[in-house]
Amino acid sequence: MLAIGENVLHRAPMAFIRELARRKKSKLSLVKTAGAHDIDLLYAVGAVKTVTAGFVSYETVYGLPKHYRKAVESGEVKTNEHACYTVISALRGAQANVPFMPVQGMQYGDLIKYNDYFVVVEDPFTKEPVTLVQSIFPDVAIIHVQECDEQGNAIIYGPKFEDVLMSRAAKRIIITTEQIVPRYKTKQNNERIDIPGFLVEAVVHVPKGALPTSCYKKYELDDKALRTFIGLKEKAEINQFISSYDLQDYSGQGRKRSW
Amino acid sequence: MLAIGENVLHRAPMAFIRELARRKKSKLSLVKTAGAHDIDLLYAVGAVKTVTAGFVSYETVYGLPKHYRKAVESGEVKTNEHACYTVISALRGAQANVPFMPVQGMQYGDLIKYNDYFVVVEDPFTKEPVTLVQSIFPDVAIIHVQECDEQGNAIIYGPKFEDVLMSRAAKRIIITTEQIVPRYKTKQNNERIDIPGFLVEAVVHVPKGALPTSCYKKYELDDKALRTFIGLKEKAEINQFISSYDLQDYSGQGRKRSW
Amino acid sequence: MVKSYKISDLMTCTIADLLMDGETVFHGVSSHLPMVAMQLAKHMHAPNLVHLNIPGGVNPTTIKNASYSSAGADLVGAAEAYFPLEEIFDLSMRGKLDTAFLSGVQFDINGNVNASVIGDYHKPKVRLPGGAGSAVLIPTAKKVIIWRTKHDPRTFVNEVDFVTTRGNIWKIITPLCVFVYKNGKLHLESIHPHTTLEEVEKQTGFPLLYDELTYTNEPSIQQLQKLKEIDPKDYRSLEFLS
Amino acid sequence: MVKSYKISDLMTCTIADLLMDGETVFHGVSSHLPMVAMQLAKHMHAPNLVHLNIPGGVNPTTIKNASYSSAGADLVGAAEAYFPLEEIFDLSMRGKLDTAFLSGVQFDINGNVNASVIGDYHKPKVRLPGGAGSAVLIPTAKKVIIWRTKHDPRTFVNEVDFVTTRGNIWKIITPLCVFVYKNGKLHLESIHPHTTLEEVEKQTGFPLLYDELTYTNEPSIQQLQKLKEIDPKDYRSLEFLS
Repeated sequence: MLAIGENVLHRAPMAFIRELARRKKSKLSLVKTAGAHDIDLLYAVGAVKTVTAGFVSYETVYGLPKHYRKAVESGEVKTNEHACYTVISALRGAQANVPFMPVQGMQYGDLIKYNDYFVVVEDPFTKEPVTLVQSIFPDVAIIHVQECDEQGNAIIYGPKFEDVLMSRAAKRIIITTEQIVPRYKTKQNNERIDIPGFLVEAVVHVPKGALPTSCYKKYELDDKALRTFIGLKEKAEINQFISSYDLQDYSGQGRKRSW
Repeated sequence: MLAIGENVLHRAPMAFIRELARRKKSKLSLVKTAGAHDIDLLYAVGAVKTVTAGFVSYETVYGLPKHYRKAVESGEVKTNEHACYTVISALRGAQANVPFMPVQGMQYGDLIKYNDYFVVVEDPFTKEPVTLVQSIFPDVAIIHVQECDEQGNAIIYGPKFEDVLMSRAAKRIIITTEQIVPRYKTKQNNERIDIPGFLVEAVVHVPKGALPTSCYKKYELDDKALRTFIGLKEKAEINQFISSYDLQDYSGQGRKRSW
Repeated sequence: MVKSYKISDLMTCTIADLLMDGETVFHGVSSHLPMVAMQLAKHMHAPNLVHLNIPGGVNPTTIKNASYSSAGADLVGAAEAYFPLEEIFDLSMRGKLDTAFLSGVQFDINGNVNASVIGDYHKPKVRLPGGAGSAVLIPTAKKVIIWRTKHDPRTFVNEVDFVTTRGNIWKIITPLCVFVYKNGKLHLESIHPHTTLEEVEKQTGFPLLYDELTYTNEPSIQQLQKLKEIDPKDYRSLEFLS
Repeated sequence: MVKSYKISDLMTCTIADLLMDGETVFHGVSSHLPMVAMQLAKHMHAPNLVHLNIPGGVNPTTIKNASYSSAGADLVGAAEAYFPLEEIFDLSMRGKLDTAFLSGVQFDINGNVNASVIGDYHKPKVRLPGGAGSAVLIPTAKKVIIWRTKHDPRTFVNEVDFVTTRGNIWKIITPLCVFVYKNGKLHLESIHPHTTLEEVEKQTGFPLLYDELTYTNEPSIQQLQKLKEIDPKDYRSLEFLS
């Protein structure tokens, strides 16, 4: 199971996502609170088995994620519908390595009736009913950041979304980064480090790795590319769209940590 | 129930603690992961009914908290023994407003047999036994910080210990601060703000408010004062020790937020 | 004097008037209209309103850079403090979120909200984006305001296809009217000046309940002027354009 | 050549030798001796050891300012990154904490640890400081090293007064010997060069189990030199002085 950092149109780890497509990965299980282009692209190339999310859509001006919807509506793949918060709770459960987390609010709707990862039990302390959400244990979290040193000490500027939590919930963490910075620089900002290097398995240098989504302090969303993708229908067109990023996605110096 | 920020010998909100003693508060319920002088002083003046903590002691060179031990051993007051982590879990429960949190590891010892805030149930997903700790809902959290603006936007330098969590778990939050800084300064560091002002009920300006414990970037621990306190036995001596801080504890400009 | 305003202006001002000074108020993604309404309230009668959003910017001083997203980093850059989504959910769970803006695709008279599917849950005819926060925020926020830029019988239905969540709605603002939820039912509270009761009836899939019927207040000159200032590029109309 | 060293030096070096390169290792409050041992290991054979501590300083470059506390802000100031106590506990729960240093006040041959009370639990004769992390870290860390600067029959008892936690101890280092926990029992692994089996027997409240008995390695010259450099003020002896 792959946890994908970032939110809807912002700082999605697209270079990594495209690489999954290039390598023809299939039957992926994805988890994300709120996704858009990342999930839509993986559905477009048929790489996904299930997605666990609270929200899958572009924002207003870009409309709905067609590839995702088509796949779900055809019954090809399964969507595990959550509230965004129950994804967060389930990841918090993984962070603390417990099998479930209690969560408020779900008892008013029917998501708990239709999905077996929710269950209502009696609180042993108060005897009141309480909803539990089963913990979600991602195998890998992929997170794109602005700055990271060679040890994997990563700093996210601007909104962190659920990335820090994902880096604690997943068994393995892969960082893609706009910039590899020297260790003395991350050390100067040691209290600002969001993901300490000892948690990180691999650091990959991928400038512009979030395009066509935005990356705070680096670049804005690429409106044209996004609209192009949304208009595509054929597999060949989609593969060509991905290929158009080949040079850019391989332009960094890939670096691997060895332990 | 009062949650006290900070850890053992560092950045304890001592001016506030002394004020509780001056106002002859009694029957307080305290919660803290690891406490020392703060808890010992409140026990010394007979202000405490129960303490919920994982650890209560000075560190090596200052020995054991005599007043606390005497009170507990006399049976006057109750100590709710936790692992530090189960206090954290119980506060996380309050943060999410759920009645309990599952926690690993406790099943190997007898704390769960002797304390009714732990219970073992069957995980409805896996049918394995799982330990739950009952959530702890503090009425007030008192946290001493280095910098805060008049709106309550607070920045902690150096270790934050469990302070941020406490500020999310408690119903009301009181900040004491070394320095009141202008809003443009906190805004410049907006991503570094640990406690946003809208969560805060009152901000009190108390320079040196953590003494005799340490406050990072401001002052070191006051070894002499701490040793003096530890040597005290009589109530009158203890009251005199507290009085010796009167001027200092009232030297800031008290500021209250009105909403 | 003739005031000229769009439906989005009216909806924005109506929503702004519902917000009180000092409240903590949250909006999510694809939420430009309520975001503008929050800023408007803050600049008019509610200077101490606390504006919360997904990226975590507390009280951003401007929303002018939020051109295509109401969840972007620009809201953090211009903010007083950082308080991200995870924490906002927790805040709501603790009963400390005063007002949440949410949406949905189908609503029925009983206050049921569907943001999940059209058709069968496990084999949907249409897979909707998902309720995002709705399933936990609608029940736990103190007040919930639903805005929806479509008002037709496919949106306000006799019975929702799926109950993503239910109840605890305060108001629903549409291009035609304001509903209020009370005693377990949606009631028509006011209809917008440009429409008629018949039009609302025609566009609503359930029978309209109402006690006393009024017209929704028109935006004031001051509100319209302030809107031009805080939202010069008219983000509040984005949903009507796309 | 005669090597001159204190018991605290021996304990520190013995502990340092147990630590492996690349491991994540945690110490808590009142833990100067293992803190120095971790730094020693890092400077000798384990440069990639990850030093974790309560205030959250990952791999502090120096511990020379930790004069009265092993949980102070100085460890963050000199650190590579910030990873505080809450997160360290979570890490251990996830099975990713390689080695944890913990202590206790009573231990018995069955690996039971008491850090809670002497006497009855609810009406104790002596209220101990509490186990802090022990009750959750001893069961969940991959390896647990207990150090204790007292070795007497009140510490190593026939049966603990209360079981704060039990099992999953790897080694116990005392001023007299090293115990190893295997097959559910504490076994004597080595005795320190300055003592005798009889002395250890006399000071231990339970019968000693051992297969083959060796002397603990003496600190090497290199270790003792490095100790002077990284811990010039001899914090490793603090527990022996107070």
